[in-house]
Amino acid sequence: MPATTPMLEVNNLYVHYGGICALHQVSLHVDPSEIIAVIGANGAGKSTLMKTIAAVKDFTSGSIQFMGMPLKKDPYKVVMDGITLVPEGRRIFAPLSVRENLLLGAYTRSDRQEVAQTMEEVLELFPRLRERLHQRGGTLSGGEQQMLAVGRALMSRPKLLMLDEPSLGLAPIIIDTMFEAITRLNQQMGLTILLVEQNASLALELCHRAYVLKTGHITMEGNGRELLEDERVRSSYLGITGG
Amino acid sequence: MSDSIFAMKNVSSEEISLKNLSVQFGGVRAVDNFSMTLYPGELVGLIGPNGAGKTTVFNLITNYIKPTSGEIFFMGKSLLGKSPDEICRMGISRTFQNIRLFPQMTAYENVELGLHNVPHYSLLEAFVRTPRARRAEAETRKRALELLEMVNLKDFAGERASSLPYGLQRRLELARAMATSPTLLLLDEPAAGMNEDECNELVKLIRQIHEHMKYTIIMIEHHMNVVMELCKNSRIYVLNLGSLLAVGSPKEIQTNPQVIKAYLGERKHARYNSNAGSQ
Amino acid sequence: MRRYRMSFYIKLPGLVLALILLASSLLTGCQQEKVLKIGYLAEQTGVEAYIGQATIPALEDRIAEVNSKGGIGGYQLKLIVYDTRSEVTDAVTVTKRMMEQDKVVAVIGPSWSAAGIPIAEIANTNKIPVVATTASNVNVTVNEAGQLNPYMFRVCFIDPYQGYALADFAYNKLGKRKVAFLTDIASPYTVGVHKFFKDHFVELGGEVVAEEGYQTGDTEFRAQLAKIKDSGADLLVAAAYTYKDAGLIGQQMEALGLKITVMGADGWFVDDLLAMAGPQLEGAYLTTGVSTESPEFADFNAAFEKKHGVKANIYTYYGLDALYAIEYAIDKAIKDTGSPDPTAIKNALENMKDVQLFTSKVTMEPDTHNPHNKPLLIVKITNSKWEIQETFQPQ
Amino acid sequence: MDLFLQQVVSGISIGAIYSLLAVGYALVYSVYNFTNWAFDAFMAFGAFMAFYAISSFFLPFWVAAIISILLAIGMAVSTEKLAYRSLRLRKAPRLFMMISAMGANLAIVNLLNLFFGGQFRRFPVENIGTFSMGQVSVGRMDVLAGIISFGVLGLLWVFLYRTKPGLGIRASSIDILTASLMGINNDAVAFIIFAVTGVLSSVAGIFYGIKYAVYPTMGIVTIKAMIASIVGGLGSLPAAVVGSMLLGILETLVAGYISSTYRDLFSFLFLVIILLFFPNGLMGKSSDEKL
Amino acid sequence: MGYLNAIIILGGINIIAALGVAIITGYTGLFTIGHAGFMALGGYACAILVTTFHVPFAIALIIGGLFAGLCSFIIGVPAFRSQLRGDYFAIATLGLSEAIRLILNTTYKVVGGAFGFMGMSNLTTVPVVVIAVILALFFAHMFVTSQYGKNCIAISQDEVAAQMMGVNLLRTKLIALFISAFYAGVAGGLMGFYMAYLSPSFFTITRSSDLLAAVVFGGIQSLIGPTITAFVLVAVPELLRVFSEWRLIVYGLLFVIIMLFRPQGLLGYVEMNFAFARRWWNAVFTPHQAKQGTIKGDQ
Repeated sequence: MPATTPMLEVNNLYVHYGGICALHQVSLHVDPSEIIAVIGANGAGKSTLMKTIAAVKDFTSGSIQFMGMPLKKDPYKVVMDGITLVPEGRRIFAPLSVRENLLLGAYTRSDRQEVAQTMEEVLELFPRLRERLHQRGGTLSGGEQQMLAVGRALMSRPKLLMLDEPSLGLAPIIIDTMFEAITRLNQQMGLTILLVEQNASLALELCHRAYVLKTGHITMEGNGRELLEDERVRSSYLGITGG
Repeated sequence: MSDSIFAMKNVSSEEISLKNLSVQFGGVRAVDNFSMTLYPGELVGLIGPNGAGKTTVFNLITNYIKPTSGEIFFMGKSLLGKSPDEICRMGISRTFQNIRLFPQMTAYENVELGLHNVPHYSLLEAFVRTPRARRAEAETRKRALELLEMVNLKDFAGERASSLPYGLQRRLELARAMATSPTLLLLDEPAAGMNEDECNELVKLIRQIHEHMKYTIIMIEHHMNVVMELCKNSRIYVLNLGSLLAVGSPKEIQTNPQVIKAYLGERKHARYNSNAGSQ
Repeated sequence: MRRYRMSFYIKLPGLVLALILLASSLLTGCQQEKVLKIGYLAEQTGVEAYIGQATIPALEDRIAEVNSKGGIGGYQLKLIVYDTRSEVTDAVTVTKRMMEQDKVVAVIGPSWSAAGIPIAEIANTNKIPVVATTASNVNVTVNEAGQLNPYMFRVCFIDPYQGYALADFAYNKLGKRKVAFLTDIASPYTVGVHKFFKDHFVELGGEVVAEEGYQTGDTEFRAQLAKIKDSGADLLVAAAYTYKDAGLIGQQMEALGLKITVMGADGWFVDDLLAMAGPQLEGAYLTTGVSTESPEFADFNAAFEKKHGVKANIYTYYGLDALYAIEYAIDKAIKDTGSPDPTAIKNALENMKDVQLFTSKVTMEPDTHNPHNKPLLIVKITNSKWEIQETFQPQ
Repeated sequence: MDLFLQQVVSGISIGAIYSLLAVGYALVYSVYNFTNWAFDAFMAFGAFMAFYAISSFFLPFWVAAIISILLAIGMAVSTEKLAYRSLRLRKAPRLFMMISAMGANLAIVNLLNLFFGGQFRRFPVENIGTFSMGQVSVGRMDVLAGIISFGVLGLLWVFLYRTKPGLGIRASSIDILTASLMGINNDAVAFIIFAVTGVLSSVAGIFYGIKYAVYPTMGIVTIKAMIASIVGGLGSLPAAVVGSMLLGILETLVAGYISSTYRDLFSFLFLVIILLFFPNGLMGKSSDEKL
Repeated sequence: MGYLNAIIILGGINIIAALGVAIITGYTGLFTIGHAGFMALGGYACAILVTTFHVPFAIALIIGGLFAGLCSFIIGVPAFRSQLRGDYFAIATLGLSEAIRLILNTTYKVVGGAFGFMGMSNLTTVPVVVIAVILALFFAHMFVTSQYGKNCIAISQDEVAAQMMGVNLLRTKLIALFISAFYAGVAGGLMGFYMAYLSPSFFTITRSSDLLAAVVFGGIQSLIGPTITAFVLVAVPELLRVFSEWRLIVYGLLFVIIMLFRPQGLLGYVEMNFAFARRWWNAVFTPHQAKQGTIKGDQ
């Protein structure tokens, strides 16, 4: 997928927690309308990468450019610019209703009518949420919560949607629906998606390109299909050994 | 069910048995009618997709949460109503999915804590450090260093736990769990976040301590090669949405159609027999 | 702005150093010739801050006046003021500081008995006289065992007088028979007035129908007042230490529709009380050793308020009384012995006879160190003013 | 019965003021997880500002109240900026913020003492008297204070539950990190929360001043509100109101029927007993950790 | 130099009480704003023993401390059983402390009620306090480095993990609270015999929160830090007297400034055995260990 300027460009990123280096010279780029996956084991720094791009976590050195501009320092400004993160573990607001959760997603937008329209679109995408619109978020099942989290992120009309472990804790059938929805968003609406997944095979199948993150370093990158066939990836992330 | 494995054991000598355990959180059955029996010296795996209730089973055994119904027997004694620390002192020790070391204590102190969860001298002796107290402390120190050595952490004894690299923290947690001199060890994703080499090393380490210390071990793990390797002579329990889906030897599990469907993934078969998400 | 950015680690030692230098310059300030220091234990902060704030300017004015006339016996006076935060521990520490560091020859204060008791001990150890202003508990000058604290004096009367006089007045003059108490249980002063009132009132034949309590700092008395209303009392004794309590009691009585006579003691006697709850306390009685309404103080009051923007209250007067007494004693000591030695000052204080102080003539009782037969005024609040009803001369 | 009713009425009128303060504690606690010990200084500050607007500038009560509220907002917000903000950004433990708040409190109260003096002052509003219901007499000012207190709390409720910034604050109180991922500006939330704190403390201060008196240490009463918010359950606004009313009524009933001398003893006993049976307060969320 | 003595004595008393708070708050992680109550208990018990029963001062101090320690179980047992934590525990200790003060205020027999306890002599002298502080520091050091103390630290770092590692939470916390109250009680006894007078008004919430402040300033999990700050907090208001009326304002602002610039306290996590010096030495002169994580105040 040829693109003129990347939508998101990360260069030589270093991130530290206290004295520990969590991301080490990470460089990656995301072009418009791509689905990019970052795969890696637990603790490899995937979530840190997401948080850094969402400006929740500061980086030590390197640069992040979004639409050709340096990334803003405050999370809310980043959201306004069009990057929205669906955090790991969904983190919906359990005591608030589904509707309130969705409205929070549109916090940065002021036009009520447009917001209402987006909500309609989101409810179209996830009809289950419409049934539960006035229920408390905490009473939803895991899959519904994940739908809510994605729906909530879509409410901000993001240019770049980031998903942190969308398959976490979900039954396989729900994961399928989830990933189908993600694909649909990309194909029908041209939404750019950056996705972090531990379930490597799933992610690799879905994405256009992928990066492999290993203890804070990017060790491989390439086309999703290629990586799926790669022996090293297969052995360390897919658990498929020769024997 | 693989009857052959059960048939080898005498029922009366069971180490721990969970009987029809259920627990509910706000209407959701996190664990549903789960039963499991282990005999001394066994090493079994507990796998299942995230949210399947694996850690909840550990929490039930250590009575961090109380079951809605069902019973747990450890060496013939019921564990219900006992506090987590009593249960630990009875001989059940665990590690945690999200490492829970004492961050500001050194590696050595972390291990030491497990050794003196009940101090070895009286409070009065603590204030004046009688020779007996000093001897007890020296003994503890020796044991702690031995344990650190066993997990290859002796060189890091004086480092703050929080400043250790991730992999070493996992091993430190293992050493700390061993320090309470358990007979049953509950390992919650010991290989989480480790790369292949580290995993291999861990497999070696776990096998070594299992053989050497004669622990009974229940292990939750997502790294299939770790589980399959360590449990190759015993069995694996598969949990899904709180209830037992299957139990059997690694081979049986890998080929069990139900397991493949729920956990390893159905669509593209073989490709999905991996870690379907973690944490 | 740039200096502000200076690293904290540079600033902190600098600040500490400056503090130490400043402090040590104070600490080492050795006694200069021909200057006599007099200490004052002031409540500048805390709940009782109004006491110190109205007293310090008066003392300073007076000392300036004395100095401008050439001082006493060739000595200039200097006032050393330390804040006690209205806390006993602070009062004790600063008393030591005055006596041992600043080498004062006498100390004015404290105003409350809880501080007076430990301070008496310090005065005895250092052999420096202390003239308490309004610490009216018996044990301030005479300890529990009945022994005199040789270096502790006071210029106010003691609690038993007030309780006794009030009870006498209530029973005999007002014809009250059923009394209710509302007492600050954490204040020895109000507890003392309560006790002595009760003893004498019962002795006379009166009846106690309610004894309610509260704690220093409380502001809500309605529950207690409602109970008192229910008890059928015809008199309420509320000897509040801080006038705030009295004002609030007055306001809340009105809110509850409780209309019985209220009696208080000299803790009430601050003009701000009238501003706070004048109409509500209309007709209330209280005792005081001195009244700001007395015509002889009118000029002083007006001048004081004009100059300092603060109204003089009785604590001002008592503070001045103590200062006058000390001035007299210094003068006497110099005349008698040739030097303003603290022990000589103490002896002079002990033998005071009919000495004109700021408010009245005082004779000190050598065996109790209390002013002898200090008259006690019974004041009625009339039209939001203090109106002296009668003068009570204890026998 | 009349005595009982009288006590309950007094209890409610005290509870109303506790409620304002307790809600202030709860609001800060729910988002920042620390007890704002500087609250009593804000309260005294608000009362003093209104007092001086009336007595020195002869402004009408309502104007003075609004000025006081605005100044208290300024005070609360600048305290947040100076004393808490950098700690907050550093994610310092709440104990540190508590101590910082204690320091700010000490400084502000003593500034008031320095500038305005330690006298107790009657709040310069006309006494509008009492009315009687049967044998029970009720202060009109108390009723007014109660109405306005609950009016303010009602407005706060509308703000929190019916407006977008309110929704943002509720989201922040649940999960401040995720809230920022929704595009909620944490600094703006802090501004609003402390501004609301300023409003609550100022209103409470004015009514407390009217009901009792104005003086620098008047904020001592906030300890009762703190207890009320803890009894109710930290961080929950309705719980703070329930705890306050409960404490207010209980206090007067204990003073009226058991012993006025031991009133506080019973209040504290009640507090301890509640906590033993409800370790997270009556309506607090349990803080069970996930392993 | 009696005034300096006064500061040394009051500072020393404050140190002993602050060490008590350090054990429960700094090492075990339980906030308390009620230690003034334990000081009162110890102080009155000691005073009664000496004046009425003519018990030697040193022994009376210890018995007073033990009495305060035993009384701490009144709040400790129920509170720890129901797992009170954080502000909830703090407010419960405040409740106990205020209750103690109220009872003392209204009990006129024996303790003198609001009039205070009189008839004591001045037995707390500089040598007594210095010896007491040295002993207190020594025993506190012995305790926190003992297996009991380490269990306390573990609880403060991760209560759940400590319990799962077999530490009996109730027992360990009670021991810490007992020792902590013992220290406060001894401090109370010294205070009474310094003032030669005891009054319930000595033991207000201000005193409790000053002690907590000393521990937080001094640093969590440190004995030497609170020792220094406890002394400084007595001395600073005295030094600040040059500011006269501005004194408490400056004092309050200092709180804020210290928290902003050194939020981990002066010597947070610095142990008395000067392991920190060794670690620093290692960090500087042994290259492979130089990658130390920075100490964070957060836990």
